[in-house]
Formats: sequence, C-alpha cells, structure tokens
Amino acid sequence: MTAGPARAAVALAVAMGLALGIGAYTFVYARGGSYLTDDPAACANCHVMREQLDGWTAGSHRAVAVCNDCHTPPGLIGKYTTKALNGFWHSFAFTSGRFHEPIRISARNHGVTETACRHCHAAVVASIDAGRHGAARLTCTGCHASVGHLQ
Amino acid sequence: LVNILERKSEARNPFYRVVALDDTTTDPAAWGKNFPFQYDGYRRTVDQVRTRHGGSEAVPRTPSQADPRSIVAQSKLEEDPRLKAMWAGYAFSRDFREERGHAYMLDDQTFTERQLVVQQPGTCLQCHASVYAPMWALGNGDLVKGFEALNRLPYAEARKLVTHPVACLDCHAPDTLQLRVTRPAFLEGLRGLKAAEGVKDYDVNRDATRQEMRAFVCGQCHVEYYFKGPDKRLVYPWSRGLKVDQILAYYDAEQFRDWTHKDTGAPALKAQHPEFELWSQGIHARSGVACADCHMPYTRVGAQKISDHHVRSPLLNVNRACQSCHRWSEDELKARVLTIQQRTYELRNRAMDALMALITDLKAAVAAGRPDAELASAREFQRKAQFYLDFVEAENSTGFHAPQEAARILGESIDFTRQGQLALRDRRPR
Amino acid sequence: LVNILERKSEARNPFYRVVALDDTTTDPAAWGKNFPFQYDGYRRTVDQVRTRHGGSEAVPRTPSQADPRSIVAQSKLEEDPRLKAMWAGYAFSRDFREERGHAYMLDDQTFTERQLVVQQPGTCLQCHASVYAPMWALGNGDLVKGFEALNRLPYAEARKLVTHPVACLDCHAPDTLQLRVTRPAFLEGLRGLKAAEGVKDYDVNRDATRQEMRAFVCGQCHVEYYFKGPDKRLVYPWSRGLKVDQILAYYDAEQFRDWTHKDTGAPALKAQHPEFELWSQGIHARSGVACADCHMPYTRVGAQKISDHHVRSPLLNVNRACQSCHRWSEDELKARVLTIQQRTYELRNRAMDALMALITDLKAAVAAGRPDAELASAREFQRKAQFYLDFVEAENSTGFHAPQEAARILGESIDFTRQGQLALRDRRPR
Ligand code: HEC
Ligand code: HEC
Ligand code: HEC
Ligand code: HEC
Ligand code: HEC
Ligand code: HEC
Ligand code: HEC
Ligand code: HEC
Ligand code: HEC
Ligand code: HEC
Ligand code: HEC
Ligand code: HEC
Ligand code: HEC
Ligand code: HEC
Ligand SMILES: [Ca+2]
Ligand SMILES: [Ca+2]
Repeated sequence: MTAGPARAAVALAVAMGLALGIGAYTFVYARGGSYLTDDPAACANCHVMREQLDGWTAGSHRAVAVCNDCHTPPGLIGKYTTKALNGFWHSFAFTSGRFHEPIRISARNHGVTETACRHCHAAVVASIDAGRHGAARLTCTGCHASVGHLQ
Repeated sequence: LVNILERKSEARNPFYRVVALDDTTTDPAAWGKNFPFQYDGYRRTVDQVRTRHGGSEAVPRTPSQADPRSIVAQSKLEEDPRLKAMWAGYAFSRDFREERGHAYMLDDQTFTERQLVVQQPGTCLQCHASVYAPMWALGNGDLVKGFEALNRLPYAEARKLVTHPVACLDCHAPDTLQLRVTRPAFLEGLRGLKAAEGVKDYDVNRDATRQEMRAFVCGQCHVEYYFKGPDKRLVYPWSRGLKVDQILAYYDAEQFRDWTHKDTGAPALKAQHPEFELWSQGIHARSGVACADCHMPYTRVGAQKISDHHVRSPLLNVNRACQSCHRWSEDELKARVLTIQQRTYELRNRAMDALMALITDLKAAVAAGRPDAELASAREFQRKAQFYLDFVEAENSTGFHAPQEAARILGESIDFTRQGQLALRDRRPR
Repeated sequence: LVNILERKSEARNPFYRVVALDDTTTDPAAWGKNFPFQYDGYRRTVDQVRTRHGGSEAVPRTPSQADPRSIVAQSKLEEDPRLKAMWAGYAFSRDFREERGHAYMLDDQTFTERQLVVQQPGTCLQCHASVYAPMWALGNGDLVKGFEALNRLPYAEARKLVTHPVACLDCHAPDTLQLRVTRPAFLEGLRGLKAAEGVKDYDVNRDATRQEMRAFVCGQCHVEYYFKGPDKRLVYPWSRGLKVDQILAYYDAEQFRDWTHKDTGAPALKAQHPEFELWSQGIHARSGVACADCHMPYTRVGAQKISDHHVRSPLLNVNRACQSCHRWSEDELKARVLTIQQRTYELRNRAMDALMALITDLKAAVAAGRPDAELASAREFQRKAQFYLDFVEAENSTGFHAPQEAARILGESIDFTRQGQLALRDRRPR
C-alpha cells in the first residue's frame, strides 16, 4: 500500500524535476487544489473519492462534519501540511494510477482522524479515554468504523 | 436545565475523587463513591432474566439452616438428566445450576450441594471472591506466597477471610483505574502459553495491550482449570495451547483424572466454563473483539460514556453490545445468535445420546464381569469423548464464541464415543 | 497522462453499442464488441492457478483421438483414492477432477472418461453449454418444450447442437443486459422451494430482486441435481428445503438412488456441487452477499466500475472480492479462509476414514454371505452417511460458504457411519 520506503523512492523520482512537470500538471488538471478547500464536493473532483463522498452523505456526520474536520488536524499549520502532503501524494497516485484499491486510510491519516474524534467528543469519551498511563489508546473506529462513511 | 448544568460539570471533571482508594479497599461501596455509575451497574448483576440458552431464571426456594438462599438459578440436572449419567460418581451429579450474575458468585459457591459431597480447598475462592487483599495479607507482601497459602487452607477456613464477590480492585488498579490481572493462576497460565509460542517470560500486566486486557481480566476466571497436587495449586492447562486437543494432551501427559466414573470405571475429566479458550478460537477474538466489548459495552450516562458494569448476556443489551459494529436490527442479531446456538445445541444432544449409549454398554460389560483389559480402550474413548462434549456443554455461549470450532469438537466427540462402543464389541471374546 | 485523460472521457460515456444483439446471438465475441471489458474478463477464465483448496492446476497430457485436451485439471481420485472406494460401481470412480474455469466446461464434460462408462443424456448440457438458443429452436418458441426435448436426446446428438460454454445470453437479456434465469430446472426448483415456504407460483424473472439475481444466475448450475424418470428431466430436489436433511428426505420419499454400491450393495446417492445450497445456510447469504459479490467483484476500469467477468476463486482477487466489505489485510483474510477450510478438511478426513471402515465391514459381511435382512440397516446408514459426507466433499468452498453448517453435516455423517458399523455387529447372529 502506501509504505514509507515506496513513497521515499517515488519522492526521489519526483524530486528529479518530474514534480514540476507531471506533478504540477496533475495538481492543476486533476484539481489537486481541491485539497485546499473545505467543500466536500471538491474532494470528489477525483472520482475515486466518490465512494467516500457518498458514504459521508449517507453517514451520521453529514450535517456536523466535513471531510477536513476528520481528515486534517486542528490548527492552521497542521491542517495545511497535511493537505499539502495528501494533496500532492494523492494527486500523484491518481495520475500514475498506482494505489491500492479499495483505497485505505494510511496509519498517519488514521491518527489524524482519531484525534479529530476526540477533539469533538472530548466530553463524551473523557471517562473511557482518560489518563491511562502507558496503556495504548482506544481505537474509536474499532467500534464506529462507519460514522464517517456509512459502509 | 438542571440536566445541562449537570452535564457541563460532569464533562469538566469526569471522576470526582471523594474518597482515597488503595490495594486494601475491597469494599465496592467505597469505590462507588468515586465512580457511582460503574457501581450502580455492578450492583445490578443481581438481576435474573432468562434468554433461550443463557441468562438465568430466578427459582424460589425455602431457605434452610444449611442454605439461606431464598432464590437460586434453575437446575441443569433437572433440565437434562443425562448430565447425571455423564458425571456419575462426581460432585456435579449432585448439584449443577445455570450460572447467574456476579453478585451471587460467593453465595452460590458457599452453598452449592457440591460442598456437601467433597471437602474443598481454599483454592475455590480464587474465582468466587475478592481474594486480592486477603492474598497480600496471607503472603505478607508476597502475592504468590499468599496465593499458595490460600490454596492450602480448607475451604471453610479460607471462606472466613473473604467477604465480597469479585470487586473493583480485582480488576482495577486503585490509583489509575487501569485494568490489571490479579490472579497468579492466570499470570502463570498465560506465561506458559506464551512460552509455548516462543515468547520468553511474558508478564500480562507489563506486556498486554489495553484491548487484550479487556479480555484477560475475564480470562482470570472464565477458563478450564484443575487443582494440581497435594497443595491444591490452581493451574490452567495451557502450556500446549488453548485448543481442546492441546488441553487433553496436557492432562494425558500429567496422567490427571478428575474422578473415576462410577458406572464404567473410566478415568474421567470435567471441563469447566472454557469461555476464554473457546472465544480464542473464534472470529471475534481474531478480530480483536474482547469480552468487555460485548458483555460490558459502553453506555451513555449523562454527557459521558462509561463501561456498563452490569455484566450480563449481550442478548439483553443487543443495541449497545452488537449494533455499534453490526448494523442489523436487534431481532436479526438475536436470530443470528439463535441459529448458531440451535445448531450447536442439536449436535450437542446427538453427542449426548451417543455418550449415553457408550455408558450403557460399558456398564453392562462391567456388570458382565469382563476383564479390564477388554474395557481399557472403551474407557479411554469415554474419557476423550466426554471431555470434548463437556468442553462445549460447560462453555456458556452455546457455541456462539466460536461456532465452527464448537461443531468440530462435538463431531469428534461423537466419533470417539462410537469407536468406544465398537471397541467393546470387537474386543468381545470370540 | 493517457491514463488520466482516458478516465475523464470514459466517465462521460461508459459503453458504445456497435452491434445489435438478440436472443439468437450466442457468440460472446459479438457481445464483446459492445462490452469489451466484460468480454476480456470472460475470456480470462482459461487461466489456471491453484489455491490451497481451490483454483485448479494445469496438468499437461498427450492429446488422443478420443480426448484432444492437451491440458486438464488435477485428478481428485489420485489426490485421495478413498473417493474410489466411496463411489465404487459409479462413473465417478473412473474419472473425477478438480473443476476449473468456465471456458473449459464444454470440453471437460465432452471428454471426461465418465462418458465412456455410461450413456449420458442431453440433459448434461444444461450446465455445460450455452443451450438457451438451441432450446428455443428445439421447442420452436416454447422454452420448456425445448428443455424437455434436449433432455431426451442422447448426449452425442445433443452435443452437436451446441458450440459455446455458458455465454452472455445465458445470464443476460440482450436488450437491457439485465440478469435473467434461462434454465427451466432452476425456475421449477425455486418455485417448488417457495411453495414449501408458502409463496404461490413464484417466478424468478418476475419476482426476484436484483441482488438475489446476482446469486440465482449461478444457482442455475452450482447446485445438487438428478435426472428424473425415463425422460431424464433435470430436477433440483428442493421441494422440502435446501438443507442436506431436507434434500435426503426428498430422495428417500422418491425412493431414488444414483446407483447401487458395488462392494456393499447400499442404495447410494452422489451429491454434486451444492454451492448454492450450502451458501444459503451461511452468514454471507443471510447478510445478502451474493455469489457475484465475491466471484465477480466490481473492478475499476478507468472511471467505470464493472463486474469482473473473470469468474474465479476470490482468493486470487482478495482486495476486490473481500476488502470492499472487510478492512483486514489480504494476508489476514486469506488466513481466515484457510482456518475455516482447514477445520472443514480435517473433519472431512475423519468422516472419510470412518466411511472406509464401514465399507470394509459391509464388504466382509457380504462376502461372508450374511442375509440382506442383517445388512439392510447398515446399508441405509451408509447411504445417509455417504450423502452427508459427499455434500461437503462435493461442495467446492471447503466449508467456507457456511463453516458451522459444514462441520455440523460432517459430524452427523460420522454418527451415521459408526452406527452402521454397530448395526452390523449387533445384528450378528447370536
Ligand atoms: C487529485 C484527486 C483527489 C482529490 C481532489 C482528493 N483525493 Fe483523496 N485520494 C486520492 C487518491 C488517488 C487516493 C489513494 C492514495 C493512496 O491510496 O495511496 C486518495 C486517498 C485518500 C485518503 C486515504 C489514503 C491516505 O493516505 O490516508 C484520504 C483520507 C483522502 N484521500 C481524503 C481526501 C479528502 C479529505 C479530500 C478533499 C479535501 C480528497 N481526498 C481529495 C485522490 C484525490
Ligand atoms: C466524521 C468523520 C469523517 C468525515 C466527516 C469524513 N471521513 Fe473519511 N474517514 C473517516 C474514518 C473514521 C475513516 C477510516 C475508516 C476506518 O478506519 O474504519 C475514513 C476514511 C476515509 C478514506 C480512506 C478509505 C478508507 O475507508 O480507509 C477516504 C478516501 C476518506 N475517508 C475520504 C473522505 C471524504 C472525501 C470525506 C468528505 C466527503 C470524508 N472522508 C469525510 C472519517 C470521516
Ligand atoms: C467536527 C466535529 C466532529 C468530529 C470530527 C467527529 N464528530 Fe462524531 N459527532 C459530532 C456531532 C456534532 C454529533 C451529533 C450529536 C448528535 O447527533 O446528538 C456526532 C455524533 C457522533 C456519534 C453518535 C451518532 C452515531 O453516528 O452513532 C458517534 C458514535 C460519533 N459521533 C463518533 C465519532 C467518531 C468515532 C469520530 C471520528 C472518526 C467522530 N465522531 C468525529 C461531531 C463530530
Ligand atoms: C468497544 C467499543 C467502542 C469504542 C472503542 C468506542 N466506542 Fe463510542 N460507543 C460505543 C457504544 C456501544 C456506544 C453506544 C452507547 C449508548 O448508546 O449508550 C457508543 C457511543 C458513542 C457516542 C454517542 C454518544 C451518544 O449517544 O450521543 C460517541 C460520540 C462516541 N461513542 C464516540 C467515541 C469516540 C470518540 C471513541 C474513541 C475515543 C469511541 N467512541 C470508542 C462503543 C465504542
Ligand atoms: C462478539 C460478542 C462476544 C464476545 C467477544 C464474548 N461474548 Fe460471551 N457471549 C456472547 C453471546 C451472544 C452469548 C450468549 C448469551 C445468551 O445465550 O444469552 C455469550 C455468553 C457468554 C456467557 C454466558 C452468559 C449467560 O447469560 O449465561 C459467559 C459467561 C460469557 N459469554 C463470557 C465471555 C467471556 C469470558 C468472553 C471473553 C473471553 C466472552 N464472553 C466474549 C457474546 C460475546
Ligand atoms: C473472579 C472471578 C471472575 C471474574 C474476574 C469474572 N467473572 Fe464472570 N462470573 C464468575 C462467576 C463465578 C460467575 C457465576 C456466578 C454465579 O453463578 O453465582 C460468573 C458469571 C458471569 C456471567 C453470567 C451472567 C448470567 O446472567 O448468567 C457472565 C456473562 C460473565 N460472568 C462475564 C464476565 C466478564 C465479561 C468478565 C470480565 C469483564 C468476567 N465475567 C469476569 C467469575 C468471574
Ligand atoms: C478458574 C476459576 C474458578 C474456580 C477455581 C472455581 N470456579 Fe466456580 N465458577 C467459575 C465460573 C467462571 C462460573 C460461571 C460459569 C459456569 O457456571 O459455568 C462458576 C460457577 C460456579 C457455580 C454456579 C454454577 C454451578 O455450577 O452450579 C458454583 C456452585 C461454583 N462455581 C462452585 C465452585 C466450587 C465449589 C469451586 C471449587 C471446587 C469452584 N467453583 C471453583 C469459576 C471458577
Ligand atoms: C470483572 C472485572 C471488573 C470489575 C469487577 C470492575 N470493573 Fe471497572 N472496568 C472493567 C473493564 C473491562 C473496564 C474497561 C476498561 C478499559 O476499557 O480499559 C472497566 C472500566 C472502568 C472504569 C473506567 C471508565 C469506564 O467506565 O470505562 C471505571 C471508572 C471503573 N471501571 C470502575 C469500577 C468500579 C467502581 C468497580 C466496582 C464497583 C469496577 N469498575 C469493577 C472491568 C471491571
Ligand atoms: C467491536 C466490534 C464487534 C462487536 C461489539 C460485535 N461484533 Fe460480531 N463481528 C465483528 C467482526 C469484526 C466479525 C468478523 C466478520 C468481519 O470481519 O466483518 C464479526 C462477526 C460476527 C458474526 C458472523 C460470524 C459467525 O460466527 O457467524 C456474527 C453472527 C456476529 N458477529 C454477531 C455479533 C453479535 C450477536 C454481537 C453482540 C453480542 C457482536 N457480533 C458483537 C465485530 C463485532
Ligand atoms: C463471501 C464470499 C463468497 C460468496 C458470497 C460465495 N463464495 Fe464461493 N467461494 C468463496 C471462497 C473464499 C471460496 C474458496 C476459494 C478457494 O478455496 O480458493 C469459494 C469457492 C467457490 C467455488 C470453488 C472455486 C475454486 O476455485 O475451486 C465455487 C464453484 C463457488 N465458490 C461458487 C459459489 C457460488 C455458486 C456462490 C453463490 C451461491 C458462492 N460461491 C458464494 C467465497 C464466496
Ligand atoms: C451454465 C452453467 C453455469 C453457470 C450459469 C455458472 N457456472 Fe460456474 N461453473 C460451471 C461449470 C460446469 C464449472 C466447471 C468447469 C470445468 O471444470 O470445466 C464451473 C466452474 C466455476 C468455478 C470454478 C473456477 C475454478 O477455477 O475452479 C467458479 C468459481 C464458478 N464456476 C463460479 C460461478 C459463479 C459465481 C457463477 C454465477 C455468476 C457461475 N459460476 C455460473 C457451470 C456454471
Ligand atoms: C445442475 C448443473 C449440472 C449438470 C446437470 C451437470 N453438471 Fe457437470 N458440473 C457442474 C458444475 C457446477 C461443475 C463445477 C463444480 C464441480 O466440478 O464440482 C461441474 C463439473 C463437471 C466436470 C469437471 C469436474 C469433474 O467432475 O471432473 C465434469 C467432467 C462434468 N461436470 C461432467 C458432467 C456430466 C457428464 C454431466 C451429465 C451426467 C454433468 N456434468 C451434468 C454442473 C452440472
Ligand atoms: C455466469 C453468468 C454471466 C455470464 C456468462 C456473463 N455475465 Fe455479465 N454479468 C453477470 C453478473 C452477475 C453481473 C452483475 C449484474 C448486476 O449487478 O446486476 C453482470 C454484469 C454485466 C454487465 C453490466 C455492467 C457490469 O459489469 O456490471 C455487462 C455489460 C455484462 N455483464 C456483459 C456481459 C458480456 C458481454 C458477457 C459475455 C462475454 C457476459 N456479461 C457474460 C453474470 C454473467
Ligand atoms: C458485500 C459484503 C461482503 C463481502 C464482499 C464479503 N463479506 Fe465476509 N462478511 C460480510 C458480512 C456482513 C459478514 C457477517 C458479519 C457481520 O455482520 O459483520 C461477514 C462475515 C465474514 C466472516 C466471519 C464469518 C465466518 O464464517 O467466520 C469471514 C471469515 C468473512 N466474512 C470473510 C470474507 C472473505 C474471505 C470474503 C471474500 C472472499 C468476504 N468475506 C467477502 C460481508 C461481506
Ligand atoms: Ca447464565
Ligand atoms: Ca477449482
């Protein structure tokens, strides 16, 4: 899937000028820029995001959270680094057509999302998620896999 | 309006620490001051509601000097008299009931008529009382020493040292509230299991993940066990693995028998509540779903979620226990469980009938005075068949924790039983 | 770059209708002009890749006059010679191979050595060739008449009327491309089943949902069947239900036998590929998951999603076949399937060994000239046990389609076999 080394390798190739070429082309043509907006529809400029858009539309959070609420960290810097990263890599993947299907969230982005859950539901989960020294965190999606996208 | 204010304050600080707790605070009421919601749930385990194959039925009885209980759970021996024949000569043929909520564990153990049949050791209390503080005391500071001391005491004496059923501190560290394993038998059992898997000196409380702990705290008691040697040490037979085959292999190697079957002379074994073992072979365990996920699901209280400490059949709480992961309706989910249980139950009955036939044959052979040499093989088959059957019978989910594995075990049990009958016929003097 | 431009255009216009199709267009190549992606997949069913329990292995052979095939699938009789003993006296003991892709169905039927043992009727072709157009022709406009006529023909003659394996129009309406059932045997079989469930004159093509059709088109062939009466009518034995017990009850009521076992004289039955029946008892069917979801998963071609017409083992395509619903990794999903299959396979072997023992005993009893009266009960048990075992053995998912049900069936098979052995011993003249 989106393994670190693989990415590194690609990154190298990209660094070799390709980035400006194809990278930029894609980013514009495939509306990678959509990553910079908050409009869910924008995400679906890539048809491969259509499923998630549909799932989100059918889900319980449609009315309360847009894509970026769950897929970007709070705070401007965090938000835009993540957007840039995803925007670029996903654009690249989309163009090259090289990505695992069905699309699966990466460990990093899953972490971002889990934080988002806690950000909005701090009160609700305070007692179950509160200061357990050392113990690994709960995984919200272990039980709520379909909150974001009705599966 | 009150409601809202309430929520806000709760939200700001989920735990009110009104009393200090430490490893000597056995009384749940004290913990309840800090954690009223969990305490409320904990106390509700006195409820008795029956499901098709689980829960329990409240059966009234007239209290007596020997047994002050005015309500007990239904007798399984009456529900299925074949159990008596299976356990002939063993205490279970005297009294065996459907298990009920945690609140009853200490009384039910103290007053079961099985106590009248055999002199039991203090070991029994490991899973029926809050023995954590008492063990520390007995071992003055050394848990394992206290464990060994408690095991060696006669039941009556040991009983005087405990007052509560499983309590908060048996599952929780008083300071962090983190889950912890407090039973040496489980620590040792799991260490043995991990060793077999190639993991050296595994320490549950150090090495287990939080999700694993949500099953391990239950695995301290909901497991197959035996009392080893004259010291009556509580041992979980896992050093070869958790499958029924591996557990039987362990007992065979130890040349252990629970008793000698009264009517057939077979060296019999009694399987007991192997929930943890059967669960470990199922798809839920494989998917990281722990006991607590289904038996203590999160439940909304005011603005927060807490673990429902009313430990019970998930079929009495399907929406919380199942629906967060499965989007099917409550009725559909119940129907799915029932389909699995019904299949298990029917195959279990077939295996039970087969076993009755073998026992009848062996009994007749013994009566006819046939030499042991001719009966040895049939007795060996009875031991195996009976342990396999009992492994599913004594497991309390009626197959749900691992449907295919439960059916597989029953299928093999049938094969052993019938081969035992054949052995008797083929060994007949020509 | 092409890649991305392509996608945008495709998104706009999914497929081009270059040729007209009607109910006489049997040749898939013609359909392929309109639907190139589906046609490509369809043709790839020539691939032979083996999985642990499925797929198929390409075994080279020297073509002969009688059998021009230069590649066949591995022989199951060689993999497990016990099958020969089970089928003694029946064509299957001569030649039985692992099944492979749809592309081979017509050749494999035409050239199996089973054809050399018995004179087969045209009925065979129902599931091995595109018989839709030929049936219309034979019945001049009446499908059922054509069906009956084809069944009555000797295989050799009927064979001349067909040219293709299952083709597009066997599953699709040429105008709308909607799925449709084209086999009268399935229409009648399902009508009988629904009637038993209290639904009057059910018509698949009128009453089934789209999701149901995604399983029904497969259920036209992947089912248990027999040839009824002198007209060799293809009949699916479902009028009492789809469970093995109900199917056996049907055959018993019909006093039907496939053959008389050569060595034991038992009135034997041969179960054949009951994928549809076993699937119907599993959790996936219960969850509305159809054959096509796993064996023809949606796959993205540019901007469109199409059904992968390369019908094959899902284990060769786990990401599309399973991950659309299960978040586990490919390796984990394969491991889950293998765990289920291994359990099934081991129990199947135990049941097979038991059956061999019964056959040996019966054979000896026959040789010893014991009267039929003494053997009747044992033969009846062999019939039952063998049908139950074969029901799982012939089913091609090695238990995956319904894990607990498969184990349950094998467990009962063992019980029947052993009781057969006991019957022989207890009926022994005293
Ligand atoms: C340029 C086309 C495109 C746009 C626009 C787009 N995506 Fe994606 N997205 C992709 C592709 C291609 C993948 C698969 C990448 C992979 O798996 O390596 C993907 C994968 C993802 C993933 C999972 C993979 C990971 O790295 O975690 C998330 C989450 C995601 N997108 C969110 C979004 C959100 C939120 C938006 C809108 C703000 C968006 N996408 C807009 C093309 C796009
Ligand atoms: C309420 C939170 C939430 C919202 C809003 C949300 N998502 Fe997600 N998304 C998730 C979660 C949670 C996952 C991972 C699911 C899992 O791990 O079980 C996910 C996964 C994904 C993935 C990776 C595919 C996968 O299943 O791993 C993509 C792509 C994605 N989201 C895109 C989007 C897009 C596009 C939108 C807006 C239309 C959106 N998400 C809105 C929570 C959300
Ligand atoms: C932008 C804020 C926000 C984010 C991010 C968010 N939620 Fe929510 N969530 C809400 C709100 C608001 C509701 C609606 C409460 C209601 O309906 O009463 C809600 C409802 C829920 C519910 C109850 C309804 C249901 O779907 O069952 C669950 C469970 C839930 N969220 C879990 C999650 C999880 C898990 C995540 C992370 C994957 C998440 N939420 C991310 C704001 C958010
Ligand atoms: C072990 C399973 C499990 C895990 C893990 C889990 N939840 Fe839940 N969650 C539940 C259940 C069950 C409910 C329903 C409680 C009820 O209905 O009383 C629930 C309810 C909720 C609700 C809705 C409360 C309401 O009724 O408005 C929110 C919000 C929520 N969870 C968020 C989270 C977040 C955020 C996480 C991660 C920190 C999380 N959950 C982890 C099982 C879980
Ligand atoms: C996926 C959900 C699930 C998990 C995980 C699970 N169980 Fe169960 N358990 C059930 C169901 C369903 C029943 C059947 C209840 C009934 O018949 O009423 C059951 C029954 C039981 C019973 C008998 C309850 C009664 O009402 O008589 C006990 C005891 C039990 N489980 C203990 C455990 C233990 C210990 C674990 C972990 C090792 C565990 N369970 C894991 C769902 C689960
Ligand atoms: C200290 C031992 C011990 C521990 C720890 C323990 N149990 Fe029990 N459990 C018992 C005993 C003993 C009973 C039977 C009580 C009786 O019948 O009087 C029981 C009964 C049950 C029942 C049956 C309730 C009924 O209505 O039939 C369930 C369900 C159950 N336990 C689940 C769990 C779960 C889940 C955990 C872990 C979160 C757990 N237990 C931890 C000893 C324990
Ligand atoms: C390894 C833990 C463990 C030990 C040791 C243990 N029990 Fe239990 N006991 C349980 C569990 C778990 C249950 C509930 C499940 C069940 O009943 O199958 C239970 C249930 C019972 C019950 C109620 C159901 C019934 O059988 O009638 C009685 C009585 C009982 N035990 C007596 C005893 C006695 C007497 C001993 C000592 C010889 C003992 N227990 C030792 C774990 C244990
Ligand atoms: C049989 C074992 C057991 C007993 C006894 C028990 N608990 Fe728990 N408790 C659990 C489990 C399991 C969790 C979930 C912990 C986790 O997810 O890490 C839990 C969680 C908690 C939490 C954290 C918040 C929450 O609800 O998830 C508190 C607080 C708590 N218990 C208090 C108590 C109190 C007070 C008592 C006694 C009245 C008690 N517990 C008795 C098993 C137990
Ligand atoms: C924390 C998540 C979770 C909870 C809670 C849960 N399940 Fe499951 N269940 C799963 C997963 C994961 C599977 C495996 C299939 C899959 O991967 O989707 C599964 C499989 C099943 C199956 C099919 C397997 C079989 O044995 O036939 C049934 C039936 C089922 N669950 C019923 C229940 C019931 C009833 C409950 C509540 C008592 C429950 N589940 C609670 C996650 C869960
Ligand atoms: C949930 C997924 C799923 C569904 C639904 C399903 N199958 Fe399967 N099927 C499998 C798996 C997995 C195997 C095992 C493949 C292997 O062993 O390589 C299999 C095996 C088979 C095989 C043997 C394949 C081989 O490679 O030899 C046939 C034939 C088959 N299925 C037909 C059907 C039919 C007909 C239906 C519907 C009535 C059906 N299946 C429904 C998953 C499924
Ligand atoms: C007209 C009859 C017919 C229909 C309709 C049919 N099949 Fe088959 N199928 C066969 C035959 C015959 C074979 C074996 C061919 C051979 O071995 O030469 C086969 C083989 C297979 C195999 C085994 C492939 C392998 O590699 O071992 C799978 C999987 C399969 N079919 C699935 C399906 C599914 C799914 C459907 C419906 C979408 C379906 N079939 C519809 C007759 C049919
Ligand atoms: C009801 C549908 C149906 C009928 C009628 C049918 N077949 Fe098949 N046949 C199948 C299916 C489905 C498979 C693939 C699954 C399997 O092999 O188990 C198959 C596989 C085969 C195979 C390849 C595997 C093997 O057995 O060596 C041969 C050869 C074959 N059939 C011959 C015949 C002959 C000869 C007849 C007529 C006596 C016949 N079939 C009638 C459905 C049918
Ligand atoms: C064994 C049965 C079978 C055969 C033979 C078959 N198909 Fe299909 N086809 C299906 C199924 C199942 C679907 C999914 C239909 C649905 O979801 O409603 C499908 C869908 C389609 C679709 C709709 C788009 C898509 O891919 O889902 C087209 C177009 C199609 N098939 C063309 C063909 C062509 C062309 C051929 C011959 C080369 C063919 N089919 C042979 C079973 C079959
Ligand atoms: C269209 C959805 C879908 C597809 C495709 C699918 N499954 Fe499932 N699977 C389910 C559902 C639904 C359940 C039942 C449990 C539940 O309700 O979550 C389940 C249960 C299971 C279970 C647990 C039940 C058991 O028998 O132990 C396994 C294992 C499993 N699936 C494996 C697979 C594999 C392997 C594939 C691909 C060959 C597959 N599934 C394809 C939806 C699907
Ligand atoms: Ca109970
Ligand atoms: Ca095959």
